[in-house]
Amino acid sequence: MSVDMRTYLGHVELANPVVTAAGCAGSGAELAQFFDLGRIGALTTRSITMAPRAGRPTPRMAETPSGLLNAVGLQGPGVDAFLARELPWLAQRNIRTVVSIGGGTVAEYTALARRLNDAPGVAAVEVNLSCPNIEDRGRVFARDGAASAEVIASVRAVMRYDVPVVAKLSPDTADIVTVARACVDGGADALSMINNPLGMSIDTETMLPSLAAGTGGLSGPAVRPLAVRCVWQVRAALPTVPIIGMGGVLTGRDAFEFILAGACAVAVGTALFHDPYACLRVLRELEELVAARGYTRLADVIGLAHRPPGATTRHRTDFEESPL
Amino acid sequence: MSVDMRTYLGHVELANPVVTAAGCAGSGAELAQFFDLGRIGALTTRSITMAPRAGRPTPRMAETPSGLLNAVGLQGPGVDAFLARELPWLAQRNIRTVVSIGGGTVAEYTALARRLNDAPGVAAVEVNLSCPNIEDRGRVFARDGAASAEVIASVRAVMRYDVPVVAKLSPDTADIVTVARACVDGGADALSMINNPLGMSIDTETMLPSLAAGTGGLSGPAVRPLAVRCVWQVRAALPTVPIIGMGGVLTGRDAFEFILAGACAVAVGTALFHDPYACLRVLRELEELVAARGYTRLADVIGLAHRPPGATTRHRTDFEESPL
Amino acid sequence: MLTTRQVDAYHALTVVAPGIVERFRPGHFVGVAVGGPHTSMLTRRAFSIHDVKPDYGGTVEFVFAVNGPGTAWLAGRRARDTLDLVGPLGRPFPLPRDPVNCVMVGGEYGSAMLFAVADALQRRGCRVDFVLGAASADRVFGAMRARRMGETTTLTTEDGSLGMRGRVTDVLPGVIADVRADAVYACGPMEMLRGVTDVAVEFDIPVQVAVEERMACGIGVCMTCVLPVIGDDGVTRMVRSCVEGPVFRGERVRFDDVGTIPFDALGAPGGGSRNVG
Amino acid sequence: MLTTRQVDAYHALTVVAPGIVERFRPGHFVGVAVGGPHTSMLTRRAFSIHDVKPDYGGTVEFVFAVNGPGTAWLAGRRARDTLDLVGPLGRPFPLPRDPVNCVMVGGEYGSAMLFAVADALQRRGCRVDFVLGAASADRVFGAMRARRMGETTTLTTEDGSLGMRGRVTDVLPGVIADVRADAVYACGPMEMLRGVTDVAVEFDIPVQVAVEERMACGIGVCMTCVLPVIGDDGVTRMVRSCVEGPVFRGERVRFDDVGTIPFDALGAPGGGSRNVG
Ligand SMILES: Cc1cc2nc3c(=O)[nH]c(=O)nc-3n(C[C@H](O)[C@H](O)[C@H](O)COP(=O)(O)OP(=O)(O)OC[C@H]3O[C@@H](n4cnc5c(N)ncnc54)[C@H](O)[C@@H]3O)c2cc1C
Ligand SMILES: Cc1cc2nc3c(=O)[nH]c(=O)nc-3n(C[C@H](O)[C@H](O)[C@H](O)COP(=O)(O)OP(=O)(O)OC[C@H]3O[C@@H](n4cnc5c(N)ncnc54)[C@H](O)[C@@H]3O)c2cc1C
Ligand SMILES: Cc1cc2nc3c(=O)[nH]c(=O)nc-3n(C[C@H](O)[C@H](O)[C@H](O)COP(=O)(O)O)c2cc1C
Ligand SMILES: Cc1cc2nc3c(=O)[nH]c(=O)nc-3n(C[C@H](O)[C@H](O)[C@H](O)COP(=O)(O)O)c2cc1C
Ligand code: FES
Ligand code: FES
Repeated sequence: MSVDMRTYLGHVELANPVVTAAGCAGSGAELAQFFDLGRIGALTTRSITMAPRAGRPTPRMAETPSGLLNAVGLQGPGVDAFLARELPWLAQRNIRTVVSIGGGTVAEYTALARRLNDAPGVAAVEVNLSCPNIEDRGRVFARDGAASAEVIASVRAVMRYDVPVVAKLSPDTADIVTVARACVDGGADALSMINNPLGMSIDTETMLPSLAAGTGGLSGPAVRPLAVRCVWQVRAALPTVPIIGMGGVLTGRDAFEFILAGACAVAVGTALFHDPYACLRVLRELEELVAARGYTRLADVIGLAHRPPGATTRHRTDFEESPL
Repeated sequence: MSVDMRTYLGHVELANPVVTAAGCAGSGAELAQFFDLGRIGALTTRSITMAPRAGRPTPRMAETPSGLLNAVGLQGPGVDAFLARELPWLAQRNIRTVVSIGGGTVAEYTALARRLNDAPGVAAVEVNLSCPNIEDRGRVFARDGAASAEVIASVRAVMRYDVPVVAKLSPDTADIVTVARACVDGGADALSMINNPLGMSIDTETMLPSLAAGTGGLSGPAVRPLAVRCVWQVRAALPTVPIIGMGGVLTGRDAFEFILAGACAVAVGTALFHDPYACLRVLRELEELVAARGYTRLADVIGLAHRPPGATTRHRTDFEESPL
Repeated sequence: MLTTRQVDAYHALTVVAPGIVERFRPGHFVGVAVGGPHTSMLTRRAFSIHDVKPDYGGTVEFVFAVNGPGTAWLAGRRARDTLDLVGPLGRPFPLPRDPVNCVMVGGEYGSAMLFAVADALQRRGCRVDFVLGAASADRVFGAMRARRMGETTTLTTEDGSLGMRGRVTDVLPGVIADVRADAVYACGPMEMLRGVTDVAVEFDIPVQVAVEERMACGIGVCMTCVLPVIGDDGVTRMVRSCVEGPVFRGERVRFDDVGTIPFDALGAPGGGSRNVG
Repeated sequence: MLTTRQVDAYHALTVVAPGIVERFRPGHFVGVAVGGPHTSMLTRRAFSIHDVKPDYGGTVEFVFAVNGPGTAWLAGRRARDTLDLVGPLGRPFPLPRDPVNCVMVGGEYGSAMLFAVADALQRRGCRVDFVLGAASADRVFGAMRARRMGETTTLTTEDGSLGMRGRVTDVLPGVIADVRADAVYACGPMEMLRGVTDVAVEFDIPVQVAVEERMACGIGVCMTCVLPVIGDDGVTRMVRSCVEGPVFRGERVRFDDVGTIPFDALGAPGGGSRNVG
């Protein structure tokens, strides 16, 4: 039994819910050596910045229990080189591309959105709100609803109407629902969560931080419970807003957890470092799990864990398929 | 070479820095069957509440990668039974006891502090701020500096001057330093971090949350990078405030990470579930690590990872021991 | 670890553990670390002790079904691997002083722990009869041994592949009546324990059940393994099945309310306060 | 996996991996998953390929020192265990067209990857000489094989327990002069590669170095393994050692600035913006 895996970010249809996480798929070309990127829902780029960035000094990574700390610092070629080389490469191959953008000021995000406006092949724009706000003593935008909403509103205002704007949230906040709601009120068409919570490890040999940058972002299965909780809370509060769930997805089971919590798409990040084929494997495993539970459409299981414990699950096989 | 492992919570001396984490050592009697509780720095009680509490329904636990979700819901006998039976049992055995308290209103915390005031054998009071504030739509006190400070100030005001008040913080906030500073300004003599961040997992068989309560607190090595980061940030901002570090300590190496980040004591929680002897093992391993690096006093390595990368570490063996 | 064997749907592991054997009494369980060093699986898995033997200073055998990643890892252990056990844990079965007639009721792998109990009972001169059941023949554990030990042995399977088609509770009343049972000992799924308790209550004979709740520690410190049990004073408390159980008097367990906090339990929420910790 | 062996301070694992052997060229490395299923260790460990053989369709051998939990786990593998490898990864050593004189410089386990290079060079008619060094005799890898393959082999140890007391850079100038070397190939600790590069630059001969940086992915997508390298256009970029390396022309690597972002690197922080991601 095959499952209709199509899913939607606003009006944009994805062939299936498995996408890459921002900053975890290089420029696309590296992964393309392992599998056909056209077979996943979408590729998300690293966060593109206005100027080229050299990033943070090394060591940039440290392993933690079931997790990975990274402090890459948005190394990248800058928007000009991205538009000149990386995006056309993806567009030529018809790879659905979500472009992630990062900035230090509202103006920078807005300028980036403007640059992307005429570029062909942008399926959606994901706004990485986990960047420090230079105008507010380096406080990360994502901490705070108002700061996040300001960025989103400005990006939404300049971005073409048919390109969804996705707000990417961080768990490092007092209340994810408040930030999510502010972003949606500010015009976000979809939400994506979670970006890496801030972590740290110390090398007990050198008795110094393991990362040159001191702190870094924590990813991998260690953060999955935080991520599932965020998706769950936001879905409960804003049931109609599409959510891209991510954080520690290694298998189809993990992806299913996010779908059941309310995500309509699932991003794979750190898992790619271990298994370059992870996206296709996750997709296959997810489809098998959905099918094994008697469903023929992914859409029917999104958010299913929110039903009251006693309620019976409606198996779509009980019904006539309605033509979509 | 033996190491002087003494450490201080305000004016209270602990024989060594290893304590149990609140809610992870039962009433003490359970662990006492495995080792002499007098040999650890202190035992922290579960969070004591005014009334007896039956807690949350089961399932109350779920395993996650390198982590554990729990939703016990502060099950306990209430302060009367605690003072009548559990505290005297500990006091008779001269077990240094940190009493954790939890409440739903500022008044409840204050009333608890008053009840503890005349009780013998309270080495310190730890205020569990991760409780929902009934008067503020169930928002957890620890999210917010002002709410936390109000609780701490009230507890400090009624508590005997010679009993340190420790504020226990949660990473589920926009800025741990803001909350920490508010607590210290409110009168906290020490800080303890981290309490469990809120997490969730979904059982993909039943397609429902694994825990009856839906969400639960995440503990274990998965959260250690978050915990070390919190300790690091607070130590950097408030270098003179004693910190009890905790979150995922399984070994002496893990405890050392917290000490290097700036904690003067380290609590062991989830590790006790796996190894009832964990505290003594962690203590021994920690002492060995400190000694292996040429130090003879724990005090000399607290916060050592904050030195600039190039700086040489001063080995206390280079100096004459000064009588303390 | 010493040996591994497979018994129908189950795996059995025998481990050298003299310290555990020394203190073992029937009904005890062990906490087994799974996954090896640097595993992502933090909690020990609980298994009832099936058998202890004096070989090699003392060995412990437990029987398990593969259920998830922890038991899958255990099933992959080979002879001479080492295993990290804590135990014996829990409160064992209370044994009667007098030589009475006892029916042992086991469901699925729950049967495994009953043989040590039966052995102790027989040494006290008790008559022992077995009722073992499972979903299918390969999931009935210990039928042969029961036939050797028990005066009678009745088997049930839900698919009828062995013994009577049905559940242990279908045949239990008949057995109790036939053997004039004075007491029942039961271990198996919660649903079965509830049924067995109902039957025993109907016959007005004592029933001891060994329950199974999710456990994070097994030593009484984490408070995750609770279920509502009525105390001697008539008050329902959420008690820990690891240290106050896993063996309880069946009629004291509020089976219908397992997985809830009964409104009349000590400390049940009234003010609606809710906590993370 | 096929076989395991211990060579002085090192372990060597030989794994059946026809897919890797097919595409192997000297200088390639593999990414090895450690810890087994449900491990808490997420990232693959990188190891240079020491040797490939045609047996069993193609085997790969790598040599490693126990350094932390991942390598400790690998050291515990036994014959016939299976291992999860990704590879071949990285850019291999460029080989000269002409039959020139090459000095192979290896430090610690870094020597292991040089023999495949030497083999390829010899097949092109190059003369090959070895300079191998380490802290102590048991940490010098491949001295015997070097003696068999190389025209000359010079060994150094810091404690003088084998060969000359000192470092490879102490003897390298002499060897280069003696053999009239046209090129140097080096693999070992960064500090050594820096020294070797300095020597080669002094003699004005090309030097190819294989560097080692902490890697999370090994396939070019994570950006954690970067170091400052000067491009053909004279601009310093933070380049990935996994896909743009690990082999670089020594004089292009800014060894003094490894672990920093040189102020003149492309995209070096000016505005002081700082990011988590
Ligand atoms: C007192 C006691 C005695 C037991 N005796 C046996 C026995 O003799 N043979 C046997 O096959 N099984 C027995 N069980 C059940 C056994 O503990 C579980 O099957 C096992 O823990 C599942 O682990 P897993 O990793 O395969 O599954 P997972 O579902 O992945 O386990 C995840 C977590 O949930 C816990 N858990 C899952 N299922 C159970 C369960 N049914 N009971 C308690 N904890 C659970 C695990 O301990 C672990 O912490 C017993 C349980 C208890 C409480
Ligand atoms: C291209 C390349 C080739 C290598 N070839 C060999 C070889 O042939 N033989 C050998 O013994 N070692 C080699 N190393 C080093 C080897 O990868 C590390 O010793 C190993 O990763 C340490 O893992 P661990 O779990 O024991 O240590 P840990 O320190 O616990 O490792 C933790 C994390 O840090 C990374 N890490 C730690 N040390 C290093 C290091 N020196 N280089 C890169 N990553 C590191 C690990 O991959 C892991 O992600 C090579 C490294 C690279 C980059
Ligand atoms: C090395 C690395 C680089 C990342 N870079 C970005 C980035 O540029 N922009 C962004 O929004 N998120 C970035 N992230 C966060 C991921 O997109 C993702 O939100 C997070 O890692 C959780 O998913 P995972 O556990 O599957 O990796 C990065 C994560 C990693 C590990
Ligand atoms: C089962 C369980 C119960 C807990 N109960 C409490 C509690 O009553 N009060 C409290 O302040 N913290 C409580 N905690 C949090 C711990 O004290 C500790 O802060 C946290 O678990 C991190 O440490 P660990 O990873 O070593 O467990 C509890 C944690 C667990 C796992
Ligand atoms: S399992 Fe921890 S108290 Fe029972
Ligand atoms: S290791 Fe990931 S880019 Fe090089």
